[in-house]
Amino acid sequence: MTVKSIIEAIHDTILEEMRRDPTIIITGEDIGKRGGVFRATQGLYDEFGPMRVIDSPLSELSIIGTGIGMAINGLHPICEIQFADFIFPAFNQIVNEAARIRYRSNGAYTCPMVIRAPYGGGIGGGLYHSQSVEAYFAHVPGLYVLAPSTPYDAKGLLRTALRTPDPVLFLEHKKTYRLVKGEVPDEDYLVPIGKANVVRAGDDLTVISYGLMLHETLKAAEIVGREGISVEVIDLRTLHPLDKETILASVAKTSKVLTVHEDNLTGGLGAEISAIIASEGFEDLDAPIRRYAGPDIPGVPFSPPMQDFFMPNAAKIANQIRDLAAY
Amino acid sequence: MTVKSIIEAIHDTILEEMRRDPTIIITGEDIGKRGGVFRATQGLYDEFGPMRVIDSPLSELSIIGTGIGMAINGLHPICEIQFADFIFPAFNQIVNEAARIRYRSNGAYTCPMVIRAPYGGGIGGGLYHSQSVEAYFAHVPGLYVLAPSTPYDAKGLLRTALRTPDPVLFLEHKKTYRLVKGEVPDEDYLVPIGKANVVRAGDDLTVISYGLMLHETLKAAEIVGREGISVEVIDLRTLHPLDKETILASVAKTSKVLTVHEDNLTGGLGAEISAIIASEGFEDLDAPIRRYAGPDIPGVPFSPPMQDFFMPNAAKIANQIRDLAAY
Amino acid sequence: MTAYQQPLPPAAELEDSVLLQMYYQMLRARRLDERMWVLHRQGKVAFHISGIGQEGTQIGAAFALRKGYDWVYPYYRDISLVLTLGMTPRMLMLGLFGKKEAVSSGGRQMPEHFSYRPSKLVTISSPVGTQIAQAPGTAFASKIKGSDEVTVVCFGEGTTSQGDFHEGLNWASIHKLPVIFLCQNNQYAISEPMSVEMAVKSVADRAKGYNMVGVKVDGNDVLAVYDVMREAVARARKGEGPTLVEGFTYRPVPHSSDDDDRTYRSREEVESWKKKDPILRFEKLLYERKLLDDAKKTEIEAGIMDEVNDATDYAMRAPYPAAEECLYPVYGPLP
Amino acid sequence: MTAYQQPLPPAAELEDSVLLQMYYQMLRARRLDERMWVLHRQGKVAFHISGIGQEGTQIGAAFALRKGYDWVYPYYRDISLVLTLGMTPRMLMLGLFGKKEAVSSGGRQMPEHFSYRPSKLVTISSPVGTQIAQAPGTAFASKIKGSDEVTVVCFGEGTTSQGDFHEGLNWASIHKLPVIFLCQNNQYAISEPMSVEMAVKSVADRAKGYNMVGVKVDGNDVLAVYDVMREAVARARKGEGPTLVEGFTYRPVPHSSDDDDRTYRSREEVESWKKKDPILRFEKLLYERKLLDDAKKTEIEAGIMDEVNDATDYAMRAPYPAAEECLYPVYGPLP
Ligand SMILES: Cc1ncc(C[n+]2csc(CCOP(=O)(O)OP(=O)(O)O)c2C)c(N)n1
Ligand SMILES: Cc1ncc(C[n+]2csc(CCOP(=O)(O)OP(=O)(O)O)c2C)c(N)n1
Ligand SMILES: [Mg+2]
Ligand SMILES: [Mg+2]
Repeated sequence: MTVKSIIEAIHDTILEEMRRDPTIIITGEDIGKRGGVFRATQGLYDEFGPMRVIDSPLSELSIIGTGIGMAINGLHPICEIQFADFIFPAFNQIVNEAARIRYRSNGAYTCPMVIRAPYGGGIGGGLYHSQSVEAYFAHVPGLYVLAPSTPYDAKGLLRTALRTPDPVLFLEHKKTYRLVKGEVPDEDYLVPIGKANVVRAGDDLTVISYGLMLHETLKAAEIVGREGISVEVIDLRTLHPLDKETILASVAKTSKVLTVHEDNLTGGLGAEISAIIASEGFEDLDAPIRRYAGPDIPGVPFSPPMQDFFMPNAAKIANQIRDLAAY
Repeated sequence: MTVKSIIEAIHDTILEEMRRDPTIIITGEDIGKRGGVFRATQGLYDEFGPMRVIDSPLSELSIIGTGIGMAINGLHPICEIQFADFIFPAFNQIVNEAARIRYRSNGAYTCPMVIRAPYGGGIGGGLYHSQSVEAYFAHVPGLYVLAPSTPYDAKGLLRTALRTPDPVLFLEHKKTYRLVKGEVPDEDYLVPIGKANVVRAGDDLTVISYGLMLHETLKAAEIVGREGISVEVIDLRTLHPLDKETILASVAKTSKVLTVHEDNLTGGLGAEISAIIASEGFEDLDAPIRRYAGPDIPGVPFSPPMQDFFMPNAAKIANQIRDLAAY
Repeated sequence: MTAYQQPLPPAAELEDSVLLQMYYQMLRARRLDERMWVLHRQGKVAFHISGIGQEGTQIGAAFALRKGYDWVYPYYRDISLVLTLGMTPRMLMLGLFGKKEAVSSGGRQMPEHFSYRPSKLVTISSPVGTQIAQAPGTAFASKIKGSDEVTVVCFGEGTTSQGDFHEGLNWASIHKLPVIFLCQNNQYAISEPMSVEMAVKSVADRAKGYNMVGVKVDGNDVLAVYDVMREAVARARKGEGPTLVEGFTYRPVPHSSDDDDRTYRSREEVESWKKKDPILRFEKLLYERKLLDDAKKTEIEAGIMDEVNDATDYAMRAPYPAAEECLYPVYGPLP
Repeated sequence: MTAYQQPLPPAAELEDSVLLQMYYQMLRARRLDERMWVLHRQGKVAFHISGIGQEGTQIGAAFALRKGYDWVYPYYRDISLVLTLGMTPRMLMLGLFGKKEAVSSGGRQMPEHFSYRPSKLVTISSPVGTQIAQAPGTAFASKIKGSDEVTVVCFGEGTTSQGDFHEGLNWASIHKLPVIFLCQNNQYAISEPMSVEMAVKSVADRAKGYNMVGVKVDGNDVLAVYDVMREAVARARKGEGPTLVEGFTYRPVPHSSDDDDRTYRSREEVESWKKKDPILRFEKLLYERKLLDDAKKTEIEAGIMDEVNDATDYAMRAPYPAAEECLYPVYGPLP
């Protein structure tokens, strides 16, 4: 066991997997000599050289396009999108292409690739360096969407992703990169895709979250715990497809649910979670399903007061919990 | 009053609005001499010439990009995307640009434009000429998403869209183009953005739908009506932002809800509708909220048996209604 | 027809048997394509998009490749290309009808959305141009693996307006990748003539923005295309980088079975180009060289019609996929 | 400084007062920019992205335009450009701090995301290149309105790899639109040198793929840029179509306050380019022409420092927006 930050866990996993599997290559902007703007690829260029650590031109469409072409020809590319906000030029290549290659060729071709994208706000990034993009992709059959919140899961999930024969969008909350540290086993282990994690057991209500918000939720659970409210907390980890079983089992136990995410409310992940519960866990419910999320505005603003207003945090989540518990 | 098909209503609205307002121009692929692959712009080139009816190069990104630049400089462009499936190359321009121009400039600039896109399946179009793309865009603050199901609404909504100072995605179900006919007033009228329509009153349960599926739902309501089940049917018309009041009022009345759409289930419009009801209409509910939708596969297949399997229809919706009514 | 071995010599040195194979491939694709139009007109199939008129470019290209060794991203008009590289008339007919046995997609995709792994024909979609950004990746992988495979990617001239075109050529030229961009310039993107698609007179001019070799060739002259492609392939195989090849040709039929081309071009224009048909032209050459005469031609035609009839009958009788098959395959096994 | 009237003559004929205005604009932008770096180092602001080194290109371009008449899509390095076209040091400082009064976005966007409607400076975003696909639309609208407005759009050389660049130049050239694509080639896209961004040696070469005029100019020579831009603007205004202008320059500072450029380039390289600084160079010329001496320079510097100090103080004291302001404006009034 070693204590690592999330960015260290990601860096080390890429390094180890590239050593293990010569078909893994990585491409993206500034990932070579610069080692990535978040240093996720530091030192890799020196070890693997420019044929496996490829500084791409400034063009996201073709970072993914090239990755698809490589996957077709036997490689397992990691495509880094410098900020998730810049993934949209590649939307067509991801949604119309990567996610459909297996299906449209009736299984003759596959598209194993991992798209890494730092996402999320709270870091003074304004409208275009703060976005949560998960909901757009959690609607795409054929694509996995992962969003770890701990170094342990970051490593275990990234490793699984790199052994999965289909495209995976791997979302890394950039505020957690250095903020969140935790124990990471030195030996090889996998965290399964499609399995949520009950990170805190409780009886009164369930809060479902992921990424940075998972940590704010845990703090909130701690706060209200002292007031006598027992909160169960689920870390989704895989955002697509969702782990219905874990969600529904928790609802069966607590009968009340709150979803928390940073992405704007309308059409966010909370919607799908609510819909699943309202359909398949309805009889277990004792209260309305509450969603707490970023407001429906076109991005996280830069100015500190507005950014703070946008971002959910422990205190605000605690209020939501109190409110729901009192229902 | 004149009886028109949906495509006629759209064609005539574009024509009349272009006559009324010289700032309206239209651009897209094959919209000039060819009059559009669905004939929505037939004759316009002859009347308005190549400065207002502009055959674009084969590049969706710049159809929208150019439209944005025109909107900045005082025009009100209509941008036609030949098939909604081909809108993704323009995703960045729509989501990161058009929808955010007002907000990011603190109101100094606006982006009035109408993006027209034929969508939907059931026409033998396979994976890439059948997509329902609404859910991707119904998550975007700053963008309106409309989806009329009748000639009356098509005309009234398109006219409203062309007088709205913000970007509007106008989705036209291509199977309804010639299939659905109806009365259209000859005089000027508007259908408001943001207002759903209760197209059939009922007491036992509410079905919420839009586009082609609205018509299948009405047929299903007719079928089960003969069996004594009284169905209220809501045509959303505006998919973003949703008309919560109309939805919640109907739930308060019937206590049971089914959402129906053709887009795949996970992360589709049914999720947001369910979430709103599960949160704000919970106490009115007597049954789980049911969603009926296309399966979670990467597109509508071409081969007739598979396409039929994919598409929801009146008979299948009727079964869903019976099931829910019996709850 | 007997198989030939790559690499083949320049056109001037090609053996008679190879020239006859070229002719056979062109004619077979044409007859199959014509039958598909007939089936559409008879209401037996819902849709067809045709390669008629572009056989010169496609066959010239196909014969410059190592079949089953080089990678090819075809586009929807590449009927003669994919037939030459290993797909069969049955496969294409099964696809036209959307039958279960169709190798490209088992009926999931529309007709002419080719995919055939044994021939390294890569699965394509309908949004035009996406393959142009992918092909350089496939070529890059060949380079990484140390293989001298070449990748060819096909598209129309209208498609060169897409961002994917720019980004793909940029990648390929930066890394000197073994990829050939084969533009089949049929002068129209549905209804739009070149003048509203681009400001250059020739697609090959676009290569200049990438410091790439760009060659325009008469696409209706199968041997000219063959020579140009042969050189491009040789260069790519030697690691000397990509080429943009423009086969200048014409589409004498409507864009697809849904199109009405009378709305945007004159019948005179179409007729004048029909006279430049690549098959007629090559036939003339073969007659001149005495490789072909009426008897021989009748024999070849008869053999081809047998194949076309067989494919049609086979595909019509073949079963549709079961409805529920549409649910798979979305994902492979997780680790 | 007194205002000048467009159109101005070629550089060789510019009045002394205009040359001095150019100098003042370059220096003022530089000093303001330097102050921003200081504020960042002092921990008073969270982020800065700089235009240092690119003043030659930007000021040369700005003086070729009709201020408040022509449209400009700036990019994040265009500090000297937007100051010349009408934004004030206070406006930029307010933006740096994210204060309520900041005209670009009222604190919604990151610093240097310029927007100022009175100067027809169009709101920009962070995803690079999007503006290149928009600018032709603005120029098209001018054409439709029958106005002789010109549109200028700025971007870096790395950004020319984006599909938006290709599609924007394609539109502009097809329709001969009055738009100038001004590439500020500072030789790096963050850490990536030109060699991994493109295979051409000069961005101006990319114009060839669009049958467009492409001109490379020494971006550190403000008068050379001015002349090239002046001609491009004149051509555009007369309806003779678009131009791609490449101002070849250097970024002597890190990409942004988040960057560490020592990881990807040598100090020697940076120092050698610092010697070619556009302000030093122009200063030398003004000294030679006796338009400037030490006393005059000290006076100008003093005036500028007053402006910079005023802007800093003003912005620091200015209030932040109220938290709830973040909720607006999402939509305008419905009809
Ligand atoms: C992204 C996208 N936009 C629009 C279409 C509709 N469409 C299909 S083919 C075509 C024209 C293609 O022209 P070209 O590239 O010249 O190829 P050709 O069909 O002439 O061989 C268009 C506009 C599409 N398939 N994909
Ligand atoms: C679409 C997109 N991808 C990535 C980035 C991150 N990024 C910001 S600036 C930059 C480099 C831009 O280089 P260039 O165009 O040469 O302009 P310069 O900064 O050198 O002036 C990158 C990669 C971005 N802003 N947008
Ligand atoms: Mg064409
Ligand atoms: Mg640069």
